[in-house]
Amino acid sequence: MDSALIPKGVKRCPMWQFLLGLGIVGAVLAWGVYAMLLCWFKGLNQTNMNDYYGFALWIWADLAVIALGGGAFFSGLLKYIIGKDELKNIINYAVLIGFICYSSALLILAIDIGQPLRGWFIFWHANVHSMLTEVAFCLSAYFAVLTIEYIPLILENRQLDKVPFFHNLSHNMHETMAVFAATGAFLSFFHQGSLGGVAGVLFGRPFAFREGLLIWPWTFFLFTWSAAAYGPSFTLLITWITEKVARKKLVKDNVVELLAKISGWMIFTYTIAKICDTTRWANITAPGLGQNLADFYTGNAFYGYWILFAEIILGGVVPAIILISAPLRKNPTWRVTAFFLGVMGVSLNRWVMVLQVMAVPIMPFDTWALYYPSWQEVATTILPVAYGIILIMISYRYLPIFPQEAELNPIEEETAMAVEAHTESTPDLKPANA
Amino acid sequence: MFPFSFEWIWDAGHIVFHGGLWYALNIIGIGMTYCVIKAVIDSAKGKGGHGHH
Amino acid sequence: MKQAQTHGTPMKYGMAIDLDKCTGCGACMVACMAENNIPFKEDESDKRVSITWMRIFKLTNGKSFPDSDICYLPRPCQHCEGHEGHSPCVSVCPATATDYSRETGIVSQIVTRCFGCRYCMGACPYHARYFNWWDPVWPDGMEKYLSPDVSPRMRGVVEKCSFCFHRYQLAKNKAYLDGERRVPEAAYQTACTQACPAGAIVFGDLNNPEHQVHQIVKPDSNNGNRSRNPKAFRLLERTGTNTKVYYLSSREWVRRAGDNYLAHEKTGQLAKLHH
Amino acid sequence: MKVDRRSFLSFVIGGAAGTALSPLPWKLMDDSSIWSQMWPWTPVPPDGEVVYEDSTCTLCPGGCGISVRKVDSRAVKIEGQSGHPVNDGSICILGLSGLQMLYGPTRIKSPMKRIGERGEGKWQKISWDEAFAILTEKLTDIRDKGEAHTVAALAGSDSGTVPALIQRFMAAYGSPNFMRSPSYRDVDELTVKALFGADGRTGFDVENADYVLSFGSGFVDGWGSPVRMFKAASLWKEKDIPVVQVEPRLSNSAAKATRWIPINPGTEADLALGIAAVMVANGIADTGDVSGLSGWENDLLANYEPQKVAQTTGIDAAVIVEVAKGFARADRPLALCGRGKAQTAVSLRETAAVYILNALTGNINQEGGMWAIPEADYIQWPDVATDNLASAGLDQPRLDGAGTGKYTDARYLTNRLADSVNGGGPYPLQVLLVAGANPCHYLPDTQHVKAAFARIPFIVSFSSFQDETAAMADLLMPDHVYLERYEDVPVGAGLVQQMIGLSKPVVSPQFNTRHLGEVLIMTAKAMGGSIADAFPWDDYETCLEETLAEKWDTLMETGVWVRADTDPVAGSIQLAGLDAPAVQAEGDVNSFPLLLVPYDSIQLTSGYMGEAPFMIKAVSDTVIQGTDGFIEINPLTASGVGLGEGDRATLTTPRGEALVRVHLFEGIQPGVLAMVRGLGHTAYDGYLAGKGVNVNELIGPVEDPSTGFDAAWGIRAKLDKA
Amino acid sequence: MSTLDEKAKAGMEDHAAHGSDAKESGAGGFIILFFIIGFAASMVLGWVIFPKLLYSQKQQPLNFNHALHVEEVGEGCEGCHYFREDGSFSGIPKLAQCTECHEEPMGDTEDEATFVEQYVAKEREVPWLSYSRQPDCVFFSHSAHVIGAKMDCVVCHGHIGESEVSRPYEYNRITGYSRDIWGKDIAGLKKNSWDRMKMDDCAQCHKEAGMIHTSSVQTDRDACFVCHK
Repeated sequence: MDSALIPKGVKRCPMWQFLLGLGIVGAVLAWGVYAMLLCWFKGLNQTNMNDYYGFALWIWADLAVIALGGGAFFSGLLKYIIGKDELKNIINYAVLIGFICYSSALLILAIDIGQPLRGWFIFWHANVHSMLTEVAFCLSAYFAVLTIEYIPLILENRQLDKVPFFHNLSHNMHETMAVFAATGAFLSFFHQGSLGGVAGVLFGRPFAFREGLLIWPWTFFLFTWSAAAYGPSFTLLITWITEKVARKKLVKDNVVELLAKISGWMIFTYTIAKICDTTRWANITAPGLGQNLADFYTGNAFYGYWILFAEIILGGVVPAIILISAPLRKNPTWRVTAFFLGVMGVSLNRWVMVLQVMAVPIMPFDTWALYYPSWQEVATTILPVAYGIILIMISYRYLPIFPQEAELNPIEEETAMAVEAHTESTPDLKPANA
Repeated sequence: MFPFSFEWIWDAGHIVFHGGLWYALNIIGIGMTYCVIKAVIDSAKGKGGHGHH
Repeated sequence: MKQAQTHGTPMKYGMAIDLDKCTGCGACMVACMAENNIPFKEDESDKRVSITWMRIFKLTNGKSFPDSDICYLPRPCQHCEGHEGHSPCVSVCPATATDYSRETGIVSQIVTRCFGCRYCMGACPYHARYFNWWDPVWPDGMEKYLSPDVSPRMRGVVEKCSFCFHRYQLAKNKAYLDGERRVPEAAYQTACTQACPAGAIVFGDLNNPEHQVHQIVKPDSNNGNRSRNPKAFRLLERTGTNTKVYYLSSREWVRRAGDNYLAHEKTGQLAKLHH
Repeated sequence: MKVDRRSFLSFVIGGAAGTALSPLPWKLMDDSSIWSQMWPWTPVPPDGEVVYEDSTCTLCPGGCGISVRKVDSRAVKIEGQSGHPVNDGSICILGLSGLQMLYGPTRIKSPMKRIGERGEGKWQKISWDEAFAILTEKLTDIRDKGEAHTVAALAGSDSGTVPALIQRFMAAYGSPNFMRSPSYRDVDELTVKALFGADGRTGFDVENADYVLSFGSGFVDGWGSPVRMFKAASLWKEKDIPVVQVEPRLSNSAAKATRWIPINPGTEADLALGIAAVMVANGIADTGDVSGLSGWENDLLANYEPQKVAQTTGIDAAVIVEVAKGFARADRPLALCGRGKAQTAVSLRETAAVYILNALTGNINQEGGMWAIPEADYIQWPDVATDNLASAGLDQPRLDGAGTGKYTDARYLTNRLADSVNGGGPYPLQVLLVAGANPCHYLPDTQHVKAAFARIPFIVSFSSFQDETAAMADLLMPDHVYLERYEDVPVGAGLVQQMIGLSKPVVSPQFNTRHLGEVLIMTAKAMGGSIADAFPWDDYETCLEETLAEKWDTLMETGVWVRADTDPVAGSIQLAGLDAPAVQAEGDVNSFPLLLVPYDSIQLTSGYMGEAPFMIKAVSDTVIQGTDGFIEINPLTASGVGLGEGDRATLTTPRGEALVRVHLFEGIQPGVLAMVRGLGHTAYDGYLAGKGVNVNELIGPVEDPSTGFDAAWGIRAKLDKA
Repeated sequence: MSTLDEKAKAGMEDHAAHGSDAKESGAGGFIILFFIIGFAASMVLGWVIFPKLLYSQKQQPLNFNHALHVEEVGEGCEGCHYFREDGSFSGIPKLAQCTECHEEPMGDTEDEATFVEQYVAKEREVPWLSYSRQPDCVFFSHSAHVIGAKMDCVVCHGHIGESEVSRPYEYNRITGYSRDIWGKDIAGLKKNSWDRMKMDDCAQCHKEAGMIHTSSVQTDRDACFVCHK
């Protein structure tokens, strides 16, 4: 019934299957929305946050999705600025994933603040000394860029494309995309960094505080670097998952391997930087403030040295090595393992930079503060995931996300004919809302 | 955010920060306007549609 | 640094709290609650969601019976000056809802500007900032005692000790009427200072040699405002928060509990301040 | 068709453009944020003219001067009255919370009579006239039957005009059964009589002492006049005065002392006598003011030589000698008696021992020493002309047996009220009037007390609050709270001078309540005859003004009347009470290996007043969490029972059992458990009710055979993992 | 599929496309028209109807003649609006103050009669509606402005002293503010210093007053804790 909207030359699951999938994920979405409304109308007492945990699961989720969404700006940078043209075969998906990540981040922020109606104060009454201000501005601006990058994709829907205006618009946007991509890279550099700065500037908290360059603590650069490094890994991981779900190959191996390789080298360099940073912090910064590692990793039920190991070794060194070495990289299992470890590593890093920062006691007579999220927090954090899946399902079904899909999965004559016939039998076509 | 808002000071911080910001916003804005207007003109010229470029 | 020239040297309000005298009775906490319209819930035993601008911490020397010793430490907002007024919280607030006054040295919090991102709470190592997780609700009839000098806070914003700034404002009114330029020492005292039955809290202008607090603390402006009084210390001095609340104790273990030290470091020793 | 769609689109676009260029979205955005800044459900306190009104706080016996800040007619803050002889501008946590009691929802808002089962909390609002009718009818019936003596009255104190009016009413009515809440005052008065041979109370010149030896007195935990003591403690710090605190637990007072000497609970008297012995033995005692020493000296030296005392008290002999010498050699040494807040009596043996210790320094009635002074007796009313019914009633023995038999010296034995009602008394109790007291919460073995109250046919409560005792009443005739009424406040509380404060109405009565004095006068008049004649005053205010006579103007002006040059009741003491036996803790060691001792906290009233929400908020989370109450226990003892910080445990004593949580505290002697007094309320509202455990339910009265007072200092207990 | 089919299809579709193009040119005019209609409609809604909906009116409990009182009482505004001993400002007089003169009706206006009967006699405070009440978070010191800076009442309150009748009190339905705070002009433009009393208006005046108002580290203006509580 919606075959008219489905891109030419590709096959999609029957409508009922599609709707069923939507329904299931939609239910989860509804649950999240319910929790969100609770937080808005009853206030943040719905969460398990407290005065020691001003930042918790939500801020972690924000930092994490934005780091993972980094794939968009980085592959954009590679394709449009550096000129790695093969990436055109995956850039669409990178953009879509980025779009989902960033819209999710903004939504979570809107739930996280105590006075959503005053949220715009962060722009209007901006305090330029605050890392959060920089985050808010660059985040919103970059989201605009992502939207711009996503629009032509939508316009390429078979029916929309028939409208001359839309066709031309998307055409022109493609032409000027390099400019947008560049701006996006510029913005991303800053808001990814500022997110790192958020923790790094807390000079009252030896666990988070870092020295740095001018006004920017080292975490600023580490965050940007890690987003660029792990973002692509996440794009590729999602691509892999999508391929498994769609039960067909969507992107050619050479493209995947290229991006994987780049990601690998980025992770490698980042991990080295991270190790230097940690070493300096552990031996100079923290001791200078009268604290040593043991103060941060012992004396509580959860945070131990394991977290350092898991983040830096498992989530840094290991995936780096796998992705750098050609034989391992070319082996799908190893590759995906690397992606997975990488995603785990960067998420763990963000967790540490938010939640462990809050947990560590600072005044000698203060105590460790451990926290677990309330179901409302969990639900509102899963909400964007559900929303993302839905957006991917729709986009994948109706938009030519994967340029190589048709070529990689040629469909037999009769089905193709059937589709054709069907199309022609409906002369007056409604847009995508059909 | 704007020079006329209460918090604004004409100091390096504000000029650099908001300078960069407005620079980016302008590129985005002008870029989009260009695309839209050009699209309108092209459409008027009867260009486009059905994939013949 | 620019400042209120026509007013002469700026003021720098601060406190000296004598922990030898403090008995941990809690009068300062309640005086603060009563003065500042601080809300309360049926269960306030979870101190991590309990708004107490002034909070008393109980310190122990870690020794076992009968050598054990305890000391109480009242903790208002420390009104950090940081570096030229960039205290941990002021510099991070994205909406300029919290500010540092060069004229009084007081860190302000404007709840109607705050939109509840809670970054400042993360930045404050003293946990002196509190979030209104709930709407404030007073049991039937009790709203009658609310003071008009302090605006009750709404749900979803951060609040903290203001050094009873409204009392300064009121004293200033009087000063104008009396044609005085400055507020006299006695005319502006915080509620906790006034209430403390042990007289452990001394409040005043750290810049004014005539004020008692200055005479007790003897701040050394060439040395990051550290006190010249050997009994005095500040909380987490090494982090460079540069607070304006000084504590006095004759007990070494108490002074050491005021900051983090590596095993070999002497109490009161400062490594170089970072940033 | 296509046209329509596109036109509509352009219409929408045009609309969007127009809207964006109109104030609508922007003003809405601004206004919605302003709305969030002044949500209608967030109160906005009305502004107005600010005035301060001085009065006297009666929430505890301390007698502090308060200065209440008012905005127009609302009281918004209570502060200390600067220049006041007791507290000079300072104030305690309880005084600060006064307004939460004045405006609190637990006030009894009008007279009420019980309609449900007792304690069920079903009440019916009634008019004052009806309330008076019920009361007078009841009292008249009983009296006419010649059973006037079966009516009893229990008041918080017996000094001041209001308690005097109650006593007078009882006298005129014909009942000997006036009682006051038990406190250290009981044993103090009795001991003063025994040692000095005259009526009076002790005073302690803490400001001028230069060596303080405190036998468990919580000088910063609410002992004496709390704010005065806080100030004194700071003064001691400033003057570097040695302060020795003898106590099994590192209380806040112990922490403020220059030296804390842990002692086996209940052996304070032995230490005092031990110190006395050392002083006598070393000839550093000043026996000038002490007569009768010679006859007793040998026993003293024999029974209380350091080694023996060290045995009983668990304090090193050397330490005992050291303290004794330090104490004796000081110029103005002072020994304090009365545990914690001194809300309960201690044994005569202990009191006498400590007072004698003071005497042996030759510092009696001297600067910095212990004084024995008479109460200010300004209430000079003509004696009550009793009619026959009254005289007959007054000839009856008291229900609690005070003043007769073994206990001739005791004036009140309120601790025995429950027993006598439960069958131990000479005759049944028919009516109990309760004013300014909450026996159903703070009398020991509270369950037993409640059972007794359940047996009393008719209970009238004059309480201003819905407390545990009011809950047991049949008739509620609520009194004003102190901020709404006039009242004279004679201050004892260890002051060395006679002092009277005056409470003035700071705000007009908030509810339909009546001044207790007023109620008594009107009831008396309603009952007519000799009772009415005993109350010649038109109203309470007249009564008060006449009674205070020349003091009235001073009081109206300064709010306080002080007589500095009070003559002591006597200059020297006659040794007595030392043969009195020690009071042991109830329960046997085998089944109850541990000792439970209650401790006092300044953050809890543990008296007639219930704690205000502010006070509960200030209480540490190692004392209450949610509704769980904590006991303090030494980590060693805890690990013995297999308990860790915060674990739940069952605490059992011979009197009862409670579920508690443990707080590990290095400041408490192994084998001893400490629980705070004042929690475990069953009445009041959710801000107080149900929080923690009422320690009085776990501890029973232990009678001091030489006085009859309850002198329990603890009870044997056992703790099991729950 | 075969190239032949391709061509055929393309041809057909081209045809269709041109057809639609033809229609388009005709529709162009309409499209512009509809755009204008939408634009105009929303402008009217935003500029004319919206303010009417946003603000509501209340009448003062009774008419007050400022001009007359200034004349009768003398001492200008201070005659009734004075400073208390603690330096606070009395604001709108309490009943007691009015009663000093109005024990008995003065003059025979209707309002006078109602005032004496309804309020003086019954000792009820008059529930005046304050045109210039700032929100609760604002601390405004009259003594700082009137005594300290010697400012004239008119600067903020306009010529209310010359009014002979009480104008209706307008307030914002959403915020509850008096309309005087934002000003009559929905665009928020002001001609006179008293047309608006938002934070920016205070700030503007403070800025003009120069160097002494630079105590804020964040803004180099007055610190928040000058006008806020």
